[in-house]
Amino acid sequence: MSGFLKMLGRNKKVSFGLFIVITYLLIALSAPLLTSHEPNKRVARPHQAPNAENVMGTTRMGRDVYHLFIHGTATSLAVGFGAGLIIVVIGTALGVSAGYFGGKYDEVVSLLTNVALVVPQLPLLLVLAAFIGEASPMTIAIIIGFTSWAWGARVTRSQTLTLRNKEFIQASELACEPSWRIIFVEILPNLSSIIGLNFLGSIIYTIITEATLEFLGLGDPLAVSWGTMLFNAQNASAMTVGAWWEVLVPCVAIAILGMGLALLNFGIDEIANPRLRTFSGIKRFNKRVKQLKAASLNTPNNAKQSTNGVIYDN
Amino acid sequence: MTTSQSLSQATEQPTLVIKNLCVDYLLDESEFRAVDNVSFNINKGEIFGLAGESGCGKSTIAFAISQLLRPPAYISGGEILLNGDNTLTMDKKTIAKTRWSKVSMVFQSAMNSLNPVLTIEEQFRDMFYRHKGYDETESAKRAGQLLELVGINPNRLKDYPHQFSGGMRQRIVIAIGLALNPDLLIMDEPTTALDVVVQREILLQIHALRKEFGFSVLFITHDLSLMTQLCDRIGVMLKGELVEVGKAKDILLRPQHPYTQKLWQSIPAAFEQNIAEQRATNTREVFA
Amino acid sequence: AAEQDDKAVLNIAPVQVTSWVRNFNPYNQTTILPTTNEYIYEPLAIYNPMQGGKIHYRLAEKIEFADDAKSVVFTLRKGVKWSDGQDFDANDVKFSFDMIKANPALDTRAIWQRISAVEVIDEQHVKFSFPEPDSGAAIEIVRVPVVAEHIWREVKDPITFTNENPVGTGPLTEIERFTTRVYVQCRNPHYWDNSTLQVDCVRLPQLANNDQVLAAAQKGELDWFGSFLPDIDKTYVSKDASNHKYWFPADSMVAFNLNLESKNPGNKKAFNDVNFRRAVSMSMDRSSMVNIAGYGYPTLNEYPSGLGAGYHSWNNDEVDKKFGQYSRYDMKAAKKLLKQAGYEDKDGDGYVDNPDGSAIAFSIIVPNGWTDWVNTVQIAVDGLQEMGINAKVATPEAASWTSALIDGSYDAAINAYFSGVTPHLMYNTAFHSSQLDKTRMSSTRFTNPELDVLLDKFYTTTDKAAQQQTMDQIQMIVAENMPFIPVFNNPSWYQYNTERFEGFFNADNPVAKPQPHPGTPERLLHLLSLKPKS
Amino acid sequence: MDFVLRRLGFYLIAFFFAATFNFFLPRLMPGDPITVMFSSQGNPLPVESIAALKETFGFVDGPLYEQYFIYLKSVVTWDLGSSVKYFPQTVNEVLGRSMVWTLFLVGTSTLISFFIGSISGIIAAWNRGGWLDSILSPLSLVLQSIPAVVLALLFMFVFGVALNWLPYSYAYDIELDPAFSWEYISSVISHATMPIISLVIVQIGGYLLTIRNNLINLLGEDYIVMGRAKGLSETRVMFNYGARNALLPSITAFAMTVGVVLGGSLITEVVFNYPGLGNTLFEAIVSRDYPVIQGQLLIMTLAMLSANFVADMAYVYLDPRLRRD
Amino acid sequence: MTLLNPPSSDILVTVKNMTKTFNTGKGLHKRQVHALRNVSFELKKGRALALVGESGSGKSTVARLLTRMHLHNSGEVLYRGQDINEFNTHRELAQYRKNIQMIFQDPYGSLNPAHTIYHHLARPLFTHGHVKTKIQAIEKVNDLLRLVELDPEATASKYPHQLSGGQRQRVSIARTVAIGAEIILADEPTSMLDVSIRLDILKLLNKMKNEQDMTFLYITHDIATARYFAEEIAIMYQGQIVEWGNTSSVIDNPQHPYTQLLLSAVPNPHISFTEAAIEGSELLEQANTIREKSMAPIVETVEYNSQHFYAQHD
Ligand SMILES: Nc1ncnc2c1ncn2[C@@H]1O[C@H](COP(=O)(O)OP(=O)(O)OP(=O)(O)O)[C@@H](O)[C@H]1O
Ligand SMILES: Nc1ncnc2c1ncn2[C@@H]1O[C@H](COP(=O)(O)OP(=O)(O)OP(=O)(O)O)[C@@H](O)[C@H]1O
Ligand SMILES: [Mg+2]
Ligand SMILES: [Mg+2]
Repeated sequence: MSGFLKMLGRNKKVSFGLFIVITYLLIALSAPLLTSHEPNKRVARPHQAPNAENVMGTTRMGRDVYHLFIHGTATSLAVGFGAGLIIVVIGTALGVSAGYFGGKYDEVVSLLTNVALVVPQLPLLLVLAAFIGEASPMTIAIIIGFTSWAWGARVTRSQTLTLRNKEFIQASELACEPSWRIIFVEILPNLSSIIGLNFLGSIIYTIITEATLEFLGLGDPLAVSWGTMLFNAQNASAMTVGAWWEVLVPCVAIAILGMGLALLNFGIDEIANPRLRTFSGIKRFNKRVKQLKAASLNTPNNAKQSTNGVIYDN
Repeated sequence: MTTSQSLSQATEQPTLVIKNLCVDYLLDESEFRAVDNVSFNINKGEIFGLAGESGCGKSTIAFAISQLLRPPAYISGGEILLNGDNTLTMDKKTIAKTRWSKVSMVFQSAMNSLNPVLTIEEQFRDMFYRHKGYDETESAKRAGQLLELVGINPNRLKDYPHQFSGGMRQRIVIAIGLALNPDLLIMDEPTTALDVVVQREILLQIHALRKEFGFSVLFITHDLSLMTQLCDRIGVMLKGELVEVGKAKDILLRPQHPYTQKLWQSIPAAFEQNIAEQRATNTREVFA
Repeated sequence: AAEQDDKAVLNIAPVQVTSWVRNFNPYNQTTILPTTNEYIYEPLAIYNPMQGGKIHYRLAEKIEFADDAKSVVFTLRKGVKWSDGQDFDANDVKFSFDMIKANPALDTRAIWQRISAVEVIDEQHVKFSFPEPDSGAAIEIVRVPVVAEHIWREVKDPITFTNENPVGTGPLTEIERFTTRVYVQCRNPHYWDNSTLQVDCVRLPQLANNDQVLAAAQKGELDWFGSFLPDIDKTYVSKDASNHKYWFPADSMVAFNLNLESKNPGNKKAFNDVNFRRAVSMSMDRSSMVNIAGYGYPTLNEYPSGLGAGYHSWNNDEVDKKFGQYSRYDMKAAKKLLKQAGYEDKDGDGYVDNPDGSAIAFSIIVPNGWTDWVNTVQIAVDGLQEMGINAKVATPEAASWTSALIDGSYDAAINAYFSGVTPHLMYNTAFHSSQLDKTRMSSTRFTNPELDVLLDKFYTTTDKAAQQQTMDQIQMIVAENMPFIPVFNNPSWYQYNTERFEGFFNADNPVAKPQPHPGTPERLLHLLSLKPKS
Repeated sequence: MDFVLRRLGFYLIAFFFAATFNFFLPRLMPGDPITVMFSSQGNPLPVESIAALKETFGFVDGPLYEQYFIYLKSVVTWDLGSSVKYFPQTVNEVLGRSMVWTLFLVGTSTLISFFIGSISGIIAAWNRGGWLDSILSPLSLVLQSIPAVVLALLFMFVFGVALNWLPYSYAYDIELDPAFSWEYISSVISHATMPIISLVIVQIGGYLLTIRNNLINLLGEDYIVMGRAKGLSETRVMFNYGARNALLPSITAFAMTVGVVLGGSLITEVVFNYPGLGNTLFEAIVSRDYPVIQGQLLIMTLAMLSANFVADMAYVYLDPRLRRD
Repeated sequence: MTLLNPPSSDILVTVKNMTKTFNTGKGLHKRQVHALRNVSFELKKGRALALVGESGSGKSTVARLLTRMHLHNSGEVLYRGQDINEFNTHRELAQYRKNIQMIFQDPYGSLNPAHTIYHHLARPLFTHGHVKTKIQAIEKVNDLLRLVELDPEATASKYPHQLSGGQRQRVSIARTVAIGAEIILADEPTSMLDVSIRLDILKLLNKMKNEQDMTFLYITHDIATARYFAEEIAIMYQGQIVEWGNTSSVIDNPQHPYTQLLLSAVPNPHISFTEAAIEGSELLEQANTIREKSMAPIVETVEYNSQHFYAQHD
C-alpha cells in the first residue's frame, strides 16, 4: 500500500487526477451540507449574474446555479459510477467466463460482443432514451450500462485467453482447484488494471453520454444534473442573452471531472505497465546527469573517470 | 596456426579498446552501477568472449559500444576506442555512420530483431541505401550473396521474418551484420533460443566467416563450455566487474578467480570419457 | 438575386425545418410547405375570431345558410382564374371535396363528418348539406383547400402527389427559386385581387430552431416571423428598437386537468370534489407562470370559465362575479377551503389526505421537452406542495402524454385547448359527451347532459344574440364545476421588422391574428395589408 | 481469402442482428408516429384520419412474424418505405440527402485527426518525457474528456456568435446553389470548418494516445534497437520501424472510433444545424419518424461494419504475419 | 516396443503407442501438427527418465498428456495399471493429479504475478490437506523454501516479479514438492538457473529421488545434466523416440544418427573450434540429411544391448 502511495506521489498526473476526483466525490457526498435548499427551488430573479448571494448566478427560472451544480455533481457521479459498475461487471463476467471456459459458450459470447461492438452506440442510446421516455439519470445509466459492456468483454476475454494458457493457471488446474477459484483468485487479480481502466473509462463515457442525451432533451428535465443544466441553459438561449454562467458552470464541471478521471486512468495505465512505470521521465534523468557531471567537474582528479557522459538529447 | 599469427599482428592495433567503462542506471528510486570500471581490448580478427551470469552487465557493454544505450542508462565514465576513435564522444552523424559499417550487432534474441512488417530484402536495402547508397537492384544482388553465405536460398529475399524458422532468422541477422564488412561483430547470446544442433551450425559458420573476412567478434553468452570452444580469449564478469580475462584455454584449465572456478565446477561433464582424455592431454601440455 | 432587386420581397419564417422539401400538396400534413394554403390556394372566406367571427370573403362572395341550418350555399366570386389562366368555378369546389371523401387520409379536418353532400347549383353556386343543423360548419368548410379540377383529375395518387409546380388561385403561386435551404414564391399573374397585393414575393430561408431564427432576426434578415425568442426585448427589440417589434395576442387556452376518472381511488375521490379543484386552482401562481415560465409572453387567464382574453367579447360578467375568486392565485384562501372541505393530513406523511383518510398523491404530466410548460407545471407543483398536496411533475414523451390524455390513464396534466372562431370549439371538444376519447381535449372526462344540450344548440341558429345567450349559460356551468383549471393563454408568436415593409398588424392595428404560421388563414389578410416602404 | 469470407460471414450475422433489433425497437415502444406527429401541437387530427394515414404509411397491424418477414424483405431490397415527417419522400431520399454531408464531415475530420494524431503520437512517444510529450499527452487526455456537445457549443458561441469569424449554421451559404464553383466550394469549406475542428478535437486525443502508448511499448523491441544499430536515421527508424508497427493496433481502434465519431458527429451536426445524418436522426427521433430512424440505424450499422471491414483488410495488408500467399 | 524389464511392481506409469495430433489454425490455415507419434515408455519407481531432443520435438507434450491437461488421440497411458482416461470424476482425477505433478518449463509463466510466493506454496498445502492451520502452513512453507535454498524470510512475502528467473524456478520446484506427488514431471527445471545453482538443484532432485523414492520424468536438452541425474534416457526427434536406454550407454555409444548429431553438437570446452572445425563441419554437412531421414516413421527397433535400443526408418 505504501509503495502504491509512493507511486501516486511520484506520478503527478495520477495525484492531480485523484485530487480532482476526490474533491468531486466529497462534493457529491456532502451535497446536503453544502446546500441550503432544494436545487430546483426558485430563489431569486431570473438570470442574476454571479453575486454574493448566488455565487454562480441564477438560471432563467431563478434557480441558484451553485445549488444545481452541487446536486448535479452528485447525480453525475452516481450515474457515472453506477453505469461504470454495470459495464465492468457485465463485461468482466462475460469476458472472463468466455475466455476461461471457451468452446461453444465462448463463440456465442464473442459473437454477441462483436455484434454489440459494431452497433453504433450513441445513436442507439438516443433512440432508446427517446423511446423509453422520461429517462431519469439512473435509467440512462442503466441503459448505458447494459449497452456498453462490449469493449470490456472483448478486452478481458482476450486477456483471459492469454492468461488461460499461462502455466500458473495450468498449475492451479493441476492442483485441482475449482473453476470459480481459478477465475476469482488466479485470473481476476491479474486483470485488475484492465478492469480499472475499463471502470474509469466507462465513468467518463457515461457522464459525457448522459450529459449529451439530456442536452438533447431526451432525459428527464426535472432531474438535477449537469446535462439538464446544459439543456435548460440551451433552451433559455443563455449564451445569447449573456447569461454565460448558466452554460459555463456545467461545461467546466464536466470537463474538469472528465480530465480528472482521464488523468487517473492514464496513471493506472502507467502503474500497470512496468515499461512506463520504472522510469518516470527524461527530464528527471537529464537533471540527474547534470548533477553527476557537475560533481565530476568539481573533482578534477577524478576527471578521467567521467568525462564522457552523454546527455541524451531527447 | 593461422589464428595465433593474426593474433600476434593484431596486438599492435586492437580493433576495440574499452577503458574503465562505467555505466549507471539512473532509476527513479535507485541508481546502480551495471558496469563497473571494465577494461579490455579485442584485437583484429579475434573472437573475444564475455561470460558471466545473467544480469552482470554483458549486454550493457555491448550496447555502449555503438552508443545504443538509452536512458535510464548513463555512461558515467571511461572510453571506448574503436580503431582508435572514441565512440562515446562522436557526434550523431559520425556515430550513425559508424554503426553497422564499423560495428554490427547480432542481438540477444535475434529472432525478434527483424522488423516483422518489412521483407528481408527491405531490411537489407535500407541499410545499404543508408551506408552505401545502393539502388534496389544492387542491394538485392548483394543481399542475395550474403544470404547464400549463411546458407539461405536468395530467392527468399521477398519473404517476411515470420516465414523463417528461428535459426534461419538468426542467420539472416548475421548476414545483415556482415553486409558492410564491419571491423567488429558483436554477438549477444545469439543462440540462446536454439537447440544445440542449430547453434552449432551457426557458430561454425561464424567461425569460418571470421577467417574469411578477418573481422573481430565480441561474443557474449553464459555458456562457458561453448565459449571456450569458440573464443580466442575470454573475459568473465561478475556483478558489473570484469574479474578475469585470459586465453580460452587458460580460463578452462587454469581459472584464477574463485568465481570462474565455481562456474566450472557447476557444469556436470557430459562426456566422462572425453573429459578424462582431455585431462590427460592437458597434463601433457602443461608438462610439455 | 439581381432580378429580385426591383421586386418587393418579404422574408418570412413561419416554420422551423431542417430542409425544405418541394411539396405543395395542400392536403399533405407533413412536408407541406408553409406557403401552400392561403398563398397558393386561396380560401373561400376567412373567419376572423379577433373581430368576433367577422367573415372576410375571398373566393366566395356570399355564404347563405338555410333557415333550418341544415345546408349552406356559397356564392363564388366571378372572374377568378387559376394561375395557369383557366377559370375557377363551383366544379372545382365540388371536385376538391369529393376527392377528400374518396381519400380519407386527405381529410385532415374531418370535414366529411360535418357535411353529408356537396352539390353544384351552377358555376357560381355550390351547396353543402349537413346531417344535422350546423351553423358552424362553414367555418370548417372554408378551411378546406380548393384545388384545380383540371390538374388534379390527372393525379393518380393525391396522397403522395407532391404538386411541385402548383396551380392555384392565391396571391403567390410562382416558385422562382427552390433549394433545400431557401425558396422564393412570387406573384400570381392571374390573381383576382392583384391590385391589393403589394408584396411581389415571399422568401423563406430554412431555419432549424429558435436560435437560428433569433440569429437571423437580430441581423434584420427577417421581416415577418413568429418564434419563441428568449428575453425578446433584450435579444431582438434592442437591436433596432425603431423597427424590431412584436405582438403576442392571446391564443389557445392552457389549463390543468384533473382526471375525474382517475384509476387511483384516492385521487379520484378528491378530483371529483369541486372544492378540491377550486383549492387547486387557487394555489396556482398564474403570474409566475406567465412571467417566469413564459417570459411574460402568455396572457394571464383568470376567467373562471377559461374563456380567455381572445374571446372577451363573449364573456358573461355574472360568471366572474360569482366564481372569479376561484381562478385567482390566493394561497391563504386555498388552504382555508381545503381545510374546510375536510382535507387534512390523516396518516402523518406530511401530505393532506381525503376526508375519509384515503391518500392523495399524483403526478402532473407534461410533455418532455416543452420547457415552458414543464416550468409552468413546476410552479404549479410548488403551490400544491405548499398547500400540502402530494403532487409531482412527470415528463413523459409527447406521444405518451397524448395517449394518456386520450384514454384517460393519467391523474393530472397540463393541456391546451383549441381556439376556434368562437369559443364553442374549445368547449365542445372539451366537454361534449360525443367527443369523449376522441382527442386529448376531452381529457378531464367531465360531461354534463345540460352542457351537451347547450353545446348542440349553439350552432343550430345563425342568430348572434341567441348564440350569446347559450354561451353565457355554458360559461356558467363550466365555471361552477371548474372541470379544468385555466392558467393562461398561449401567446401567438409574432415578430416583425418595419425596416422594409409597413402595414403590420399590432396592438394598435388589431385587424386579425398576426402570426405568419400555416393554420392561421388570417395571414392572407395580413399579407395583403403589407406595403413596401419606398 | 478464407479470412475475408469468415469476416464477411460475421458481418452478415451482425447486420442481421442489428436489423432484427431495429425491427423490434419501435414496436416495443409506446405511441405511434402518426398520433405523435399530429397530436403534439396545433390541431390534432381526428381519429378517423389518423387511421387512414396509418394505412397510407404502411403501419399495418398483423401477426408480428408476418410483419417481420415483410420487414426483412424490405431490408434486403433496401426499400425502407417513406418517411413520416418528409412524406411522401422515401427514407432513401431523406437519408441520401444527408449522407453526403456526414460522409464529408466524418471522413475529413477522421482523416485529419488520424493523420495529425498519429504523427504527433509518434513524435511524443519517440521523445517520451520531452516537452512535446509533456504537453501533448495530458492535453489530448483533457480534450478527450470534453463532451462533443460542450465543445461544439463553445466553438459556436465563441467563433460563430461572439467573434463572428465563421458561419455556424448549415453546410453552405443560403444564397448558393450546389455547383462546381469556387464560391460554392469555399462556402462549403468555411461552413464545415467549425464542425470539423470540433470533431477533430474530439477524436485526435484518442489516436494520439493509442499510438503513443503502442509505440512506447514497442520502443524496447529488439528490431527497433536493431534499426538504430544499423545506423539508420532517427526518422526512418521512427516511422518505418516504430510507427508502422505501432499503427497496427491503431487501425482496429480506428474502426472502433467510427462509432464514437458517428456519435460525435450527431451532436455536432445538431448544434451546427449541419444537414447530415445525425441531424436527420435527431429530427426523426423527435418526431418519431420510425422509418427514418430504422433506416438510420441500419446505415450507421453498415458504416460501422464497413469501417471494421476496411480495418480488417488494412490490418491484413499491413501486417504480413496475417497475410497468406 | 518393449522396454527394459525390471520387476513390474516398480512400474508406475506405462505409456503405450501414444499419439497426439494438434489441430491448429482455422479455415484454410488449418494444419495438423503431429506432436507425438507412437511414443512408448515406462516410468519406474525411484528412477528418472530423461527426455532429450531438439526443441519442438514433443517433450513437453508428453508431460502434458501424462497430467491429462491434453488428451491423447490414441494409445494408452496406464497409471499403476489403470488407464488414466478412465479417471472421469473430479475426485478420481484429483487423486491422480495429486500423485503426478509437473514443474513447468517457463518460470515466468508458471507463477501468478498477482500473488505472493507464500500463496503459491500454501495453497497446495491446504488443498491437499497437508496443513490445517495458518501457523502450520507458514512453517511448512518456510521449510519448503529452505529446501530449495531460498531464504524464507526474504522470499515468502515477495511477488514473482521480484524474483529472478532462477529463484522462480526454485519456487516452482518447491510447489511441486509441497503437493507431495510420487511422480514429478520436470520440464526443463533448471534451464533458467545460473550455472552455480543449477547443480545444487539437481542435487536436491537427486536426493528426493533417492531418499523419498520419487519418480521423475526429466525433460531437458542439456545432455550433461541428463547424464548426471537420470538412469535412463530417451532421445526424441519430431514426435518419435528414436533411441532410448541406459543413459551412459546411449551417450557413450549413440547408435541413431540423430543422437549422434545431437551429441556431436553438445559444446565441449576441451575441443576448440579452431582445432575441431573440420570434424564438426563434416558432421554438420550431414545434418540436413540426418534430419530428413529421422523424420520418417519408425519401422523397426534394433536392440544395441539389453539396456539400449534404437529405431530404424525406411
Ligand atoms: N532499462 C533498464 N532499467 C533498469 N535496469 C536495467 C535496464 N537494463 C538493464 N538493467 C540492469 O542492468 C544490469 C545489467 O543488464 P544487462 O542486460 O547488461 O545484463 P546481461 O549481462 O546482458 O544479462 P543477460 O545474460 O540476462 O542478458 C541488470 O542488473 C539489469 O537489471
Ligand atoms: N496446444 C498446442 N496446440 C497446437 N500445437 C501444439 C500445442 N502444444 C504443442 N504444440 C506443437 O507440438 C509440437 C511439440 O511441442 P512441445 O511443446 O511438446 O515441444 P518441446 O519438445 O517441449 O519443445 P521445447 O524444447 O521447445 O520446449 C510443437 O511443434 C508445437 O508447436
Ligand atoms: Mg544480455
Ligand atoms: Mg517444452
